[in-house]
Amino acid sequence: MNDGEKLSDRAPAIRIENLGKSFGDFQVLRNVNLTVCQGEKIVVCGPSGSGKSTLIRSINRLEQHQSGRIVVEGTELTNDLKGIEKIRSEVGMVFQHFNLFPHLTILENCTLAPIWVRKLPREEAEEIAMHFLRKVRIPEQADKYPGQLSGGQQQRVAIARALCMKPRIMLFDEPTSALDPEMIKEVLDTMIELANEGMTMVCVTHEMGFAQAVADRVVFMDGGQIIEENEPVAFFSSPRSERTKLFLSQILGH
Amino acid sequence: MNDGEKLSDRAPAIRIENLGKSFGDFQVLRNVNLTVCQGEKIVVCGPSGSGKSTLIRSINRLEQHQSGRIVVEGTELTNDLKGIEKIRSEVGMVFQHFNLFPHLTILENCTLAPIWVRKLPREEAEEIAMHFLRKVRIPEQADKYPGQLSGGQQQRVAIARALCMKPRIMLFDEPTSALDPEMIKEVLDTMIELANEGMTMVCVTHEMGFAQAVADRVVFMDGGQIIEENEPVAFFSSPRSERTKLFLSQILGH
Amino acid sequence: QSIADKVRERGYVSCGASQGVPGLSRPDDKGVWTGFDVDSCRAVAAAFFGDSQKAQFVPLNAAQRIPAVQTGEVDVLSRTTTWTYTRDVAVRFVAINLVDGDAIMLRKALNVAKAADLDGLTICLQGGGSLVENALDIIEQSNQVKVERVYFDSTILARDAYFGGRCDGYMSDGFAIAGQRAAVAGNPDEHAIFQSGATTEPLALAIPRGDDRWFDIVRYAFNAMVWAEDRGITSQNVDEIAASSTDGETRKALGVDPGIGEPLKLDDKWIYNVIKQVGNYGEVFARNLGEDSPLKAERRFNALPRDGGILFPIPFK
Amino acid sequence: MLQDVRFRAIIVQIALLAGIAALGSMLFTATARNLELRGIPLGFGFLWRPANFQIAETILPYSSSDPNWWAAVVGLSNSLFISVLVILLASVIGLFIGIGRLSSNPLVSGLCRVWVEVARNTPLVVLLIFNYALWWEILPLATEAWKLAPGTHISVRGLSMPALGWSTSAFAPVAFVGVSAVILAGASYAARRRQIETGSRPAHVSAAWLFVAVAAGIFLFAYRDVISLDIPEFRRANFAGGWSLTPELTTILIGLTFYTAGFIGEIVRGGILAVRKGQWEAATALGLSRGQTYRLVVVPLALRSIVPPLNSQYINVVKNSTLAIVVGYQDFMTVVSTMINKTSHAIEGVAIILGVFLAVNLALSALLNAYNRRIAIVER
Amino acid sequence: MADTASNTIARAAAPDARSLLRRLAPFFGTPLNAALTLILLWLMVRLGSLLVDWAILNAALFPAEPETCAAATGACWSFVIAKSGQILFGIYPPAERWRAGLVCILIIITLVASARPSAWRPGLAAIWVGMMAIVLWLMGGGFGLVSVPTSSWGGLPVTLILTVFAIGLGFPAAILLALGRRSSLPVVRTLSVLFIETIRGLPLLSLLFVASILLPLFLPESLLPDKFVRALLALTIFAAAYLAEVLRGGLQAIPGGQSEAAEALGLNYWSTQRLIILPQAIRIVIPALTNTIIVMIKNTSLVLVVGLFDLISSGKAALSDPAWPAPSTETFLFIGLIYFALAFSFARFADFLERSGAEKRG
Ligand SMILES: Nc1ncnc2c1ncn2[C@@H]1O[C@H](COP(=O)(O)OP(=O)(O)OP(=O)(O)O)[C@@H](O)[C@H]1O
Ligand SMILES: Nc1ncnc2c1ncn2[C@@H]1O[C@H](COP(=O)(O)OP(=O)(O)OP(=O)(O)O)[C@@H](O)[C@H]1O
Ligand SMILES: [Mg+2]
Ligand SMILES: [Mg+2]
Repeated sequence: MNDGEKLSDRAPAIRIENLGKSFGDFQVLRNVNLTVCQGEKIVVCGPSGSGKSTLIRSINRLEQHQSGRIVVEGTELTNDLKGIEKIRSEVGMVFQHFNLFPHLTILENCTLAPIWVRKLPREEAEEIAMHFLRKVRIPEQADKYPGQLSGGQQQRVAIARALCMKPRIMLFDEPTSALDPEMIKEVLDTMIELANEGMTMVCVTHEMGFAQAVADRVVFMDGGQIIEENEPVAFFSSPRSERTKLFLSQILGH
Repeated sequence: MNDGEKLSDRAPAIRIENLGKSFGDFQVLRNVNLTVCQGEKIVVCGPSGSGKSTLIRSINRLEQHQSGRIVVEGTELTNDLKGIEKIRSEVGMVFQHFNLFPHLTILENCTLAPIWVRKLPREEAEEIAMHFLRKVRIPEQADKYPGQLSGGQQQRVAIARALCMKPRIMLFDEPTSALDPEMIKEVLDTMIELANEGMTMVCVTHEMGFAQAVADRVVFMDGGQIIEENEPVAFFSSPRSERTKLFLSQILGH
Repeated sequence: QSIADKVRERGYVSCGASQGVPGLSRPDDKGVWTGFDVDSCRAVAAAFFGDSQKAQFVPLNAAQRIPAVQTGEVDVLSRTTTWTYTRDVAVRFVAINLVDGDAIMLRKALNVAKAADLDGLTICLQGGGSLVENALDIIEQSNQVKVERVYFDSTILARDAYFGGRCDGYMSDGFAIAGQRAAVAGNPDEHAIFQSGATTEPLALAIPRGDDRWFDIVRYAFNAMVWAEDRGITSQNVDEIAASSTDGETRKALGVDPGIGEPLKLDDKWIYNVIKQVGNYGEVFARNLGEDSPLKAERRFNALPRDGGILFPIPFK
Repeated sequence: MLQDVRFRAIIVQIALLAGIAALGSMLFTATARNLELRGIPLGFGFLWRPANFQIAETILPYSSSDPNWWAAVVGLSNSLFISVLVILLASVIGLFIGIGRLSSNPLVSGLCRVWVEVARNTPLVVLLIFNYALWWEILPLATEAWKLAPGTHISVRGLSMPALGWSTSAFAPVAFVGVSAVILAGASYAARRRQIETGSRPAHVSAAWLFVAVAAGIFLFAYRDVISLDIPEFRRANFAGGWSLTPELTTILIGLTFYTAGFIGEIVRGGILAVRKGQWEAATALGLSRGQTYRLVVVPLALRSIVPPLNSQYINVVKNSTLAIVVGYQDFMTVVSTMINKTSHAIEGVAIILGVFLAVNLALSALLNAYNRRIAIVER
Repeated sequence: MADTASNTIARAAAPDARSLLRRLAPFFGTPLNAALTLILLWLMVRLGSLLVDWAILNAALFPAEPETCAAATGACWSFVIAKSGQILFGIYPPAERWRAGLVCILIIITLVASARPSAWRPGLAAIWVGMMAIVLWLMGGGFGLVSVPTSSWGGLPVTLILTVFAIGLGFPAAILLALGRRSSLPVVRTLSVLFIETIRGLPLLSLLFVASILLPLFLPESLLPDKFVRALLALTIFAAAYLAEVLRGGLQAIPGGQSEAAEALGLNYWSTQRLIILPQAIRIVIPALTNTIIVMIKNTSLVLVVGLFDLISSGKAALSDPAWPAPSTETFLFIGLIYFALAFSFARFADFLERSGAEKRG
């Protein structure tokens, strides 16, 4: 994003401070600090098991953290139910395996949360849904069931479904890694479009092309810690730590 | 294979004449003719649904054909049980999804058929199995279960399992297409080694590198018919039919 | 093949019994079948094999009993089965071994003195077309009363339900009921027994149709017990009487003089065996239903004519 | 020839058919011979003769002078009545047990587990008899009945409560009650739809309720003479009049429901566990509450894997209802058995039992299979 | 000094309190949970105290005589104690009851011994066959033991023998039926479907009814099996139909590739089923198999219809003793507990099997 204004001047959308999280005895995240500004696009990468998924799942509290703080759009994540619901309706999430509801049509998938959570009238919800389905370029599939769509189409529905809640932040957890090569492009295109509209985005992905194209910052994690964060150009051209270099050589060399 | 002798002079290992096969109303193979000589390596390629799998599955009668003839090592495939059993024990097959037996150890997977079909004593069968497991370079995994192995290792076990029956012909149905990129190489290396030992092989694959390296002939199928067959160099450099050209541009361009 | 031959070959008499009715037929703690009906069948075994233990008992529910005789599953049905016309054309009734009426146990507080007092009460009883079920129908019809019924598949549960308070009355065979008041009721004084006299049902032994010899054997095995009571012969004194009797009929019947077994192709000692091993009718009754049992039932109809009953001994002449 | 696959297949099948036919004919001749030998007549004529036995508790009108076939129908209606009730109750309770088993509160999940284990591991007969005995272990005698509400008593004789009776001239109030019920049901259905459509629950439903209530009050007052409330009163030993629920029916309902709900609970739990974690997470991430997640996503999805095993459980309910007689509730099997005892037509009676159970169960299966097909997840 | 001591105590107590809190969290974490907990606790205490009063405090135990029960206000365990022999062994002759007891122990020991997966090899089947032969000999007599006809068998041994035999014979039949139902031969398939669906649609009670009343008519007298065998036959048929459906579920879950791979290796149909498909299918359906087997254990409670005294009908027979007050609640509680112990331990064992299988294969 090459807009003039400096990103760090904007209000932070997500502030993560000293985040710690463990499953039983196993510490998955330790002392993670990260601030994401409004409209910023962050790509998170790192080897398998490094805690990337856990980090972004903590942001809408699919995982509970044990120490540190997470503040999303000014609301801190605690056990307070109201707070969590508020944050969840402001944060959209797209999963690796789409997780569409197979018993509902595409349209129903998209209108479910607006109707039941936002209490929108059905008509209005459907209008919004069609708007976003057009945006991801599959309005004609609205009445089909997820099982009838290809993987790429399903992932685009998943994005549309998240967008229907009009979230201010979108989280993506390896959205393309379950897709065939031809379909990856469809989904990445949709994401790039979103990015260009100024949505705040945190994206776990190993699509380095995508990172170079849209990321404001790339965050590299290993062993539950953030090892390095930098602008994409600098990150790829002159990684600072050895670990990063090794990792980059593996995924780019492939 | 650059041995001096001309391949077509040898006795044919497989002779397919006017083969026709349909599932219900849907004709999958029509009028297919193919002769494979002893020690010849054939690569079959073509778009999805073109009948490649059906063709090689017909060779060891996993599918019954409706018209035409298939003669394998001098025995024609008919409804005669003895003939089928004879052929199956002379033709080894490796599947896309390995199809290892998950309830048996690697060693047991390999000794099962020699013990129960060839009636070998267990010790001898195990000796043979270890020999081929060494050949595919995983003798140390012999006592594990398939579920504990990586995909590439599983596929190599599948090859060893087929080899334990000392087949004279090996059939491969997209043996690498369910594998991660790193593992494809392991398996292709194993196959190339086999090829170099003079085994007769029919292989459905889209690994064009492999085709160029070991195939004596490449067969291109579409719509249940053989559209073109040629030596690899000629096949890739100057395909004759339009259909082939289109197909090659797709898979090579990717 | 006749039934008698079949039984001989098999080595024991197969008797149809109930699934557990106090005093009539039930396996006791020791796994031994006891009861009046059981002894009636043992008499057949004693007559036929000379060994009352050569009888095996098949527990049958109400619906199974007639088919079990028809199909030859059992050789003798001695399971409180009322002799009726419909049944008699399906199987073959041999002899009335017991005449029983229905009786209802009621809470004393209800003051039931006559059948009309039953109106509106709830009665627990065993269903499935049982004797007492018929009796209740008759009581209702002849007295213009309406009672509520709760049917069970066994008398035990019907009884428990009554004592639990579910019903005002528990209706059962007249014999069974007295003893249950004594032993099972928490407080026997609270309960009264009402005998409407609506029915006196002939309960009879039954066998499959089509074998006269077997018919005779069963009939006279039973008669032997009645006859013995009439002549004052008991299991205790039978040896003595056999040794000392000068009466021609008695001597022949007890096998002292030969010939009694010949018509039935049985041992000459067969009557002696019945009396010796099972006892005479009075003994059997007393042991299972009467004064020697917890039931303490009265003989009523089941006595010799000279005692006001209807048990006619057929002379072994 | 013998090695030919197709030839073999034909030979095997012919041999099998021949075997079955031989067995059948052997059975047939043996049966015919045995029937003849023992002089057992066959025929269904007895069905049209009076039954001559009573049935204590019936859904359909019945008297002992009705023909046997009607008695059988009445018995069947008794069986079906409890089967349907148990199926409905056990499904609902089973759903909650299945969900309760997964509760985070160890006490709740523990008790649900105890329920399941007791139901699964105890023979139904024992459960039923035990349940029945509980009536008099727990409840008071009729003379000391617990009063639950005016005119409503519970005791070892069961529950008795007032029933609404009316004379024929009271058609108007009955019609009124009927019409207002229809109106209210319609209004709340429309409201529900509207809530889905617009997101808000329209006020007019509450207004409708109020209106109907007030109108009903006025109506009742105006017609107070015509409507009579049949209040049970204690006569001699028991409550007479009104409407009552007997311990027998209640026991078989509770016992069979308890038993079946345990099994259904396990099926539901399995179905819920089979819903992939991703579905939960997706629903949660969209902001749906836990209740909404269950209602809108998890239960509908679980239903897909639940229906086939549920089918077997429903059939089991119908079959298990044959045990009702041990606690004094006369079912189809009991009635036909009594008929066999009365008429000695055992073969016909058993044939009727087998035929009717097969028909009922196959129909039930067909129904559920059709439903299963209807809700199947659409795939490519 | 005092300061240090109290500090240590405080420090020791703090984590304790916290872990206590953490342990209590599931019970009281949310308002709903707290409410549920309180309601359930209250119910448990109320019912529990009633139960304890009845079953323990006011109960009649020794001496096991009718008078003891008449005097007590609570449960009448004296009856159960006095009649336990009859309930457990039915009408088996008392002098020979040690044999019946031995049979129960033998069967249970063999069951437990075969529980470990390490015991599963072909020899095990031989052990079972041998064991069952001994069991039949012990129960039936002959060869030096007093002979006891099957009509006198009863109680727990009958339950165990019927279950083991019905499952043991029904299982192979079920395998054939399940394979038959998936066969490509239309006649085989149709017959299997007809058989399975018919049997599954019928109540066991009616099957037993047929076995007891109609079988003597259907069969020539010379072929008519005795009561015990008839019950066994009915139970076996029932078990076969149910197990076949369970197995079919497992067979369907095996990917087609498995049989193709086996065929491609040259294994014939039966070898493929035996070596490849069935071992996997059975493992998949262990939970469902458990359920079916538990149902079979419980089903034996219906065999009174054919004239066998199982636990329940022995209990009823005991209750018909006119000399005793008849405490049916206690009796059925006792019988229920025996069944529960059998079925519950079996279910736990199956859980263990399932878990151990899962661990081994990753
Ligand atoms: N529910 C859980 N219980 C226990 N450990 C868990 C759980 N979820 C994740 N972990 C562990 O936490 C670590 C980090 O997991 P996470 O999914 O965040 O990694 P990741 O960086 O997203 O890896 P990948 O690239 O494979 O998705 C892993 O070692 C994983 O095994
Ligand atoms: N059992 C079957 N029943 C009906 N149609 C079948 C069956 N097996 C294969 N087909 C159809 O036959 C055609 C050829 O199938 P085949 O598997 O041989 O194609 P293929 O060339 O191997 O394709 P792919 O590259 O996708 O593996 C396809 O259209 C397929 O849908
Ligand atoms: Mg991850
Ligand atoms: Mg293919």
